[in-house]
Amino acid sequence: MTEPLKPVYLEDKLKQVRGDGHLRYRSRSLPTWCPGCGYFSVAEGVTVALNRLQVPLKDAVVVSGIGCASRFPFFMDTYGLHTLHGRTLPVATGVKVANEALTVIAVGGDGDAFAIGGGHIPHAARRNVDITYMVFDNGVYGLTKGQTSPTSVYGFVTPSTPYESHDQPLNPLMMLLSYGASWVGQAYAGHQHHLSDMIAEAIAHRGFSYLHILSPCVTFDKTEMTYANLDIRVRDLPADHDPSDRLAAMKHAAATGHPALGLYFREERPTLGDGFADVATRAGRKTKTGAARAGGKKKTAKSK
Amino acid sequence: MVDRNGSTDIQFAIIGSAGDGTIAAGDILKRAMAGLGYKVIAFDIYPAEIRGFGKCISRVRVTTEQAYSLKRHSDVLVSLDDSYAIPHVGEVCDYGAVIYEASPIARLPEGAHITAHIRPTQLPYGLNQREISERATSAARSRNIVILGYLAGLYGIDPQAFRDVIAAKFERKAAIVTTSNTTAFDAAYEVGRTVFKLDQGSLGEPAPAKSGETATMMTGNGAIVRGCIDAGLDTFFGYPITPATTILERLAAELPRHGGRVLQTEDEISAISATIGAGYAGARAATATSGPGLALMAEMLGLGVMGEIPSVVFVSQRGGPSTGMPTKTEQSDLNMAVFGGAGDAQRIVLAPTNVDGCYRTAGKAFEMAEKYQTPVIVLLDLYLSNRYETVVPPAKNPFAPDLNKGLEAWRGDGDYQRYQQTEDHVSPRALPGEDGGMHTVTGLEHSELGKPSDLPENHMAMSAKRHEKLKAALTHPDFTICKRFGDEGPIDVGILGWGSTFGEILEAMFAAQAEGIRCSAMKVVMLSPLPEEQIAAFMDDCDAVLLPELNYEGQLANLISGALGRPLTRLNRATGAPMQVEEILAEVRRLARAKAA
Amino acid sequence: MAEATHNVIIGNGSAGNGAAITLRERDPDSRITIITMSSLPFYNRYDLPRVFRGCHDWREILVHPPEYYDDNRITLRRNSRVIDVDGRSRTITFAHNEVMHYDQLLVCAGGRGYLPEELSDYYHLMHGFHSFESAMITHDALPQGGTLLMLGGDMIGLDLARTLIDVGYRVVLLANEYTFWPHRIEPEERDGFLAALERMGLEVVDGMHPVAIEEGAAGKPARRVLFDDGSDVDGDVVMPFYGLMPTAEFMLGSGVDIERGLLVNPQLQSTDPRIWAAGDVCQIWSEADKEYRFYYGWTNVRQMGEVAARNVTGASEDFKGVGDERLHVGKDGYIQSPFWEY
Amino acid sequence: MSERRNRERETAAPAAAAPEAGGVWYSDDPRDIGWVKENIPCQSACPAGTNIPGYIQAIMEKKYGQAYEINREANVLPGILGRICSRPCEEFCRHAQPGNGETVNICHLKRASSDLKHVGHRITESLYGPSGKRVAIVGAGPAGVAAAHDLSLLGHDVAIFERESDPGGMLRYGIPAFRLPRDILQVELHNALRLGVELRTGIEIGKGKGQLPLAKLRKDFDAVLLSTGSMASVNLPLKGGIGKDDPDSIDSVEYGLYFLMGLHRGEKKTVGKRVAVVGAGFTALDCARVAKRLGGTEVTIHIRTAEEYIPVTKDEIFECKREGIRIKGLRSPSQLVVDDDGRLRGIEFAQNRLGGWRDNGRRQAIPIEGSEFFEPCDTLLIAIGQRTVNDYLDVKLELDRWGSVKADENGQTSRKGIFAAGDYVTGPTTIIEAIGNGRRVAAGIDTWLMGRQRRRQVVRIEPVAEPLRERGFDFIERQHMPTAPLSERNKALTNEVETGYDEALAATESKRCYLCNLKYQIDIDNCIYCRACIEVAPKNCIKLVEGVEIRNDGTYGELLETKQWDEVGAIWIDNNECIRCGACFMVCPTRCISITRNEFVTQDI
Repeated sequence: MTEPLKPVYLEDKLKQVRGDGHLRYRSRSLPTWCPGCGYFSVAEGVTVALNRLQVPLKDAVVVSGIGCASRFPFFMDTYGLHTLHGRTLPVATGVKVANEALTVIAVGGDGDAFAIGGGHIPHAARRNVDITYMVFDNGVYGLTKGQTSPTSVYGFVTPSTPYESHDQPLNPLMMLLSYGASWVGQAYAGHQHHLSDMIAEAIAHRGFSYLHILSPCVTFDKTEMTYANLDIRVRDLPADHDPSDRLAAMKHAAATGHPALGLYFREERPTLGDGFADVATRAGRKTKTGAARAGGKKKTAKSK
Repeated sequence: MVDRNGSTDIQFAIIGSAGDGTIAAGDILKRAMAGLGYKVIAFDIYPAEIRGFGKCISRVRVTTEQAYSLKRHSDVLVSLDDSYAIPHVGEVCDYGAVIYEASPIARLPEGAHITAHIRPTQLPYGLNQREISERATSAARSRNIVILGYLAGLYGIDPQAFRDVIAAKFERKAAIVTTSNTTAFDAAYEVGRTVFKLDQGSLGEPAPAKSGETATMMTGNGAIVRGCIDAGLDTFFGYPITPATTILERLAAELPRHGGRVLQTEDEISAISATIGAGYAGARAATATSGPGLALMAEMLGLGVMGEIPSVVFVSQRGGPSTGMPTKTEQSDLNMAVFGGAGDAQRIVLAPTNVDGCYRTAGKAFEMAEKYQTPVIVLLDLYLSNRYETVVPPAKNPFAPDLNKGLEAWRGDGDYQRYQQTEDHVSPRALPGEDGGMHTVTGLEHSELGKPSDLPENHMAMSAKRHEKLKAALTHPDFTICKRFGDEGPIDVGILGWGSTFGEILEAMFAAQAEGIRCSAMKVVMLSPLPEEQIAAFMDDCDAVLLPELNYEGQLANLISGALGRPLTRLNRATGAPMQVEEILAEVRRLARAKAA
Repeated sequence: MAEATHNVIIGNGSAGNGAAITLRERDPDSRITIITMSSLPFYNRYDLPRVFRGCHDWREILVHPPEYYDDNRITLRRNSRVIDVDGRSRTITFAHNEVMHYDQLLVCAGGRGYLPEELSDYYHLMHGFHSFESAMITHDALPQGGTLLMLGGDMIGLDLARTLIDVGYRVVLLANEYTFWPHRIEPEERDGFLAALERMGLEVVDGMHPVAIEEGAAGKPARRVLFDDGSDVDGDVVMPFYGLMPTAEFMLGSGVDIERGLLVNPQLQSTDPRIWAAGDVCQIWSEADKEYRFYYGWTNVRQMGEVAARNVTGASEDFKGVGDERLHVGKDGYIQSPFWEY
Repeated sequence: MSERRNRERETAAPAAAAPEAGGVWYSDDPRDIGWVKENIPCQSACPAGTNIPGYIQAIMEKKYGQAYEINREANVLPGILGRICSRPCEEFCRHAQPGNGETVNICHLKRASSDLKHVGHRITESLYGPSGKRVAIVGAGPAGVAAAHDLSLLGHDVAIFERESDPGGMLRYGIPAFRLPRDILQVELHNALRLGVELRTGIEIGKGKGQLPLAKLRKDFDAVLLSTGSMASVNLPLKGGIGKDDPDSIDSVEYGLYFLMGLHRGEKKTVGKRVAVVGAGFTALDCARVAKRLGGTEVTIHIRTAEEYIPVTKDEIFECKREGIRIKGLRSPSQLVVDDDGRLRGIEFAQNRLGGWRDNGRRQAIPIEGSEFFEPCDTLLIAIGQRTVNDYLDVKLELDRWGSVKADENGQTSRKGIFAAGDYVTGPTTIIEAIGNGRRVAAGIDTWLMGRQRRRQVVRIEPVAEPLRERGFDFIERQHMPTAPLSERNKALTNEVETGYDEALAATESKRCYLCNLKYQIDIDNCIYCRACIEVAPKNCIKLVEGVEIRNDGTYGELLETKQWDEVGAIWIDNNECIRCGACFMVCPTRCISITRNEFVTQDI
């Protein structure tokens, strides 16, 4: 590294880091991911984001499925729910339906999300349940030791595809954009600060927000989604990209060779919660539909 | 390490933190020893985390004659991480060796170094694992190879055997990996060779191989794969789940070479569905999973029973219920295997007791599935799936290639009846593509024609058909559905057992006999349908019957007492660890004393 | 409840074990730890010559069975080298990076063979006799009936020589001022003693000054010792016996006084009231001789361990050298040394 | 990404530091200065502050000339110090810490830089313009020469007045040629004085006739520096009426210092067969080794305390013993035993016991009543210490209670314009201390002459692209200095004992240096706390940190570690444990570990 490097002083840094209060979102116990895992970066991002939004610990719920990524709740000091393989979103939906006041964050890996759990995503998206879904995409199965995953590159050699995989990888961003997710973004574990910003935005968004996080697996992928690789490949979404333009977003999402980081798409529309509210009002008497709609647009109280 | 009769019986225990390469070291060790002609039985224990944290243990028992289980006491303990190894120092026998890192990096409080715990009766060997590795490779990563070199030097084991395995193991990695590891190995070998030996003993010679036989080493899962291939498996659908994953991986690598097809599906539901579909189309089809996966498959298995479609499901049990203990062993899916699913859905359930048995059972499972047109569940458990034994593959393929009672067996007049009632209750089965055999398979209760029918007498008859046809399996050719070992005639204590636990049961039986107790043991391989006559006969001979199994409820005990209504003593352990020979023996002694009194 | 006092003993020889068992008798509740660099339990160094009588299993020369330590609740730390002792914080640091606290410390680390610096370049060409390990290595290097070139001698070496001659080896003794160490002999006695040695079967070369050691030429014995006058002598193994010097380096940072050994008062207490010493490692102030002096031999050493232990546990007892330390020639015409009586 | 990272760096920039092209920074922040002091223990231990990692790296790169210059900058006489320095640096070498092996052979590498540099190597010194000031220096010993070098470099006209016929002081008249060959001495002194220093030998300062009074000197020059060392022996009062103050009153008893000075002035010296040396310093050892070479067969050094406590290097003691010299401890001579015709028969010693520690860090020894014993010997050499003499002074200067001239840290005495340096002020120390002190005083004189401080010390911080070492280097054994065979040594007093490193040895030894001036640092802004670095660290050098102790002087103390995730404010490299192997740098996924070279440089103000 030959760029000019001014002296950095530890106690200044410690003041900054320990001062801002994001450490309180961490669990006491150290994460058990492999040293070097990108998930550490996500963990850092989530704590920073929740802190920035001043979400009280008691009001945050992190829901996960099965897989390395799904160990995440154990490393947070918020409410956590570690469920079954692929069943993250239904459980998270239930939590949200039961208590609109909660900030619900669903997390999982690419296998949990797009293989066994793939069937649940479109429905969570079209209902626009007001939760944030983060997929830590490392393109490989970690917990079962390195088999191919739905986002693995074509021709990936793994113990379960010793003669190369012959399946095309999914394009999660395209899927979510077409599923009708109301907020779709992408970040990269190697860019810690940008990642934190995106997570904060995703959580703040009202509706189903989907954040796709490129996160290298240092143990089982030495060739494809490595830091070295992604550092070169990733780019920022062009400054002139209009996040309300779904087709433009899809165009960018299609260019997988150089994954673009940033906010792809955002729209404000009634959430599942609004729907319940609407049904409630319709079912009840003496209320005008119009009022209901207006009420529906009103932001449901979030204790943020 | 060299026991009374001069033959080798030495057990190594390598203990470290996940990421230390503990399991890999054990793997190289056992392969090298097997390569030298020793009999090996080995079992690894590892945590769910990939690396960084959690205890890993690799135990390798090396013997001249094949042993049936691991010993409680190890002769050599190697610590790659004292914090995990210290609780196991007591596991080392008198004058057994403890090998450890002599210069740890971090400052340790009193008692945190293993030397604080080594008993005066044990032999301490300090080794600069890290330094030797770093000297040889400029990195500490090869510590696990270093301890192997040291062991080879210390016990005078031919280093070439290790070098070969190391080379083979890292074949697919960059050449530098092999060379640097070999350098580390050789450096440590020299240290081990020249270190002052606290015990003069060395390993006894391995037993000479019988002519024409080449023993190889396999895990239970490895033997399943071999069995599948020899039985002509056509298609395999799987979804990764510990501890069954390696079946998928091995088949993915090997089956294509034998014309078969392997696909990793998006989940277990899809895996069993595809298996049933392929079975319907006439393929020998199988999937492999563990308890949670079997639970997901229950409904589709019901269709298999109802549609009388051959399929084989290998189930490697782990600690349950729910996600339970994915990396711990248990025998608690017996109920689900036998009863799981909607309705009266009997299917064949088999449980091999050792690695060699895994091979035979796998092959026979396809014969039975085909012959009796039913799903067959083969119950393994983590301990059997992952443990290594040296086995001698049969000279000629022992499995029948085709037992399908096909369309040609159709003698009736009129339309072809897929579910025709016959002598042996097995109907001629037409496969798609066969002229004149067109029919429909449905999950609805159906008539002999296969048309939906909920007439009372039909459901009764069809239920009878689906159960009765399976009885023939009890006499399936060239297959041991149960077997008695030990003393003949009247017995003080008889031990019933199933699955991996039977290894410990045998060792316990031998020990009991040595103590003068008239003891005999019976393994039950076919758990559904249950060989009731043989079990009853065995119990007749015994004054007391003990049934040790690795679950809390005593699932086989329930099955047997339910079927035979006879008293037996249960020994239920649900610890996640294999049964201890000593536990069984203690129970046998107790029963023997009780009888004497 | 308060922690039991932790008495730590560095050294697993006769001094250390004498101390340990005495401590156990006098203080049943204390924690006792013995630390040793060796990987073996306590064996009798005076039995080491037996290695040349075919005793090749260390279990045969153990003073106590290994269970002894458990039976007496003594923790034995083998393969454990102490690299530092801090008298202020009362902690011991091991080479393996562990830190141990002590309440009372007994240093019984003994001594190692001294090698004059002139010959230090040739260390790698000599064989040792300080431990079972080195005795075995020497044994393996010495062909049956082969020749041992013994530099100096000293009572340990001469004891070995007796055995070697007895079992048919040849011993050439290159005598010098260390030959009868640690006995202090008068110049006029010397020739008489050397004669006695010859009577015992040693070949004595006196007044020669070795300057170098070489590997023997091909076909010749493995070693050759050259003298300042240009002459030389061949042998299979060269062993230096120049007496002992204390093993005390690890105490340098401890703050206690050290000259060659740990300087202790007649109660065997060092200048740190919680650090005591016994055996070949300590130099004891002798009011009689008005000097700090060493006391050698099994009886002395064992005695020291016990005295130190008693004083650690409250007694205030002076150590007095035991027995007659004079060397003499017995009726058989052979040398008799109290150091050989154990 | 690197753009994003830069942005954060800007915000992290401290006020103290100032930029320069090429990414080099200069800082006078106490934390940076503290870091260098703490993390380069060898340099801090060197009284002259030699940039040791700097010159060793140069040797590693086979740039011997450069290594030599880096040395000269600090200690002026590398070729000499590379042989006879007391090496205070080596015991602080990080490589000597527990578990790290043996200390780097710093001194012998210094010698290598001098031995191996090209013949006709070009000396590089940035000269200051003439100041028009004139400085007189009294005494051409190490302190005087070092001061002369600096002052002439700073543009002043310097004249050295030396009593002896040749410059060098103790270097020439104290130290035997078998430790310091005279041709080397000549060249090194010449290099130091070549910048137009006027050397006037054979001139004694004093009030006596034929002597040059100090007052006059002060008049003729703008400043005078007294560096006449401690050239007199400490007397050994012995019982028995003999040699109360002058043991020379009987033959074969002499003070070691005068014995050596006489020898080096060219006088003929002889010793008997049995030589006793009393004393425990380098002089005592030199006396013994000379005696051995002059035909002494039984040479014994008698010391008051014990080997462990005497102020000479272990190597020196070892070489002594190899030459057959014995050292006997815990004894003080109480009287000479002389036969009737006045010939020395031997010495009576009293047995000592060790006393407490003296404030100079040395042990006390207390003779025990009635413990006297006799040791026969033919020659006795007494080298129990040296003292300064200032009876020659014709100018009134304040003295301290030891009778040495009082001087402040700049060497300023009670009389304006008269300065003092070296052993003359501090009492007998070591060559390297004298040089260090001489240079400090020279700076003081310059400030006084110019009316302001012209130079200051700052930390130069330079980015380094990648680790310069690999872990394998750490396992290289210490390369011992080859020595002449014992048989050769006694043949002539001038046969150098230590024969020096060849290129191969120097290369191997230089690799062992950890290069402690490299600072490995984690950029917390980009750290994701993944601990990949900790996993590969060969020592306990990377820590989960919740805080750091800050000392009163603003420097850092202990790191406060934690294993509690929600307390971990930073993952930080403890440079005191770090052995600069670079493993962490290679493995960091976000490449947030940086390496910088941090070293002291002097800047003009």
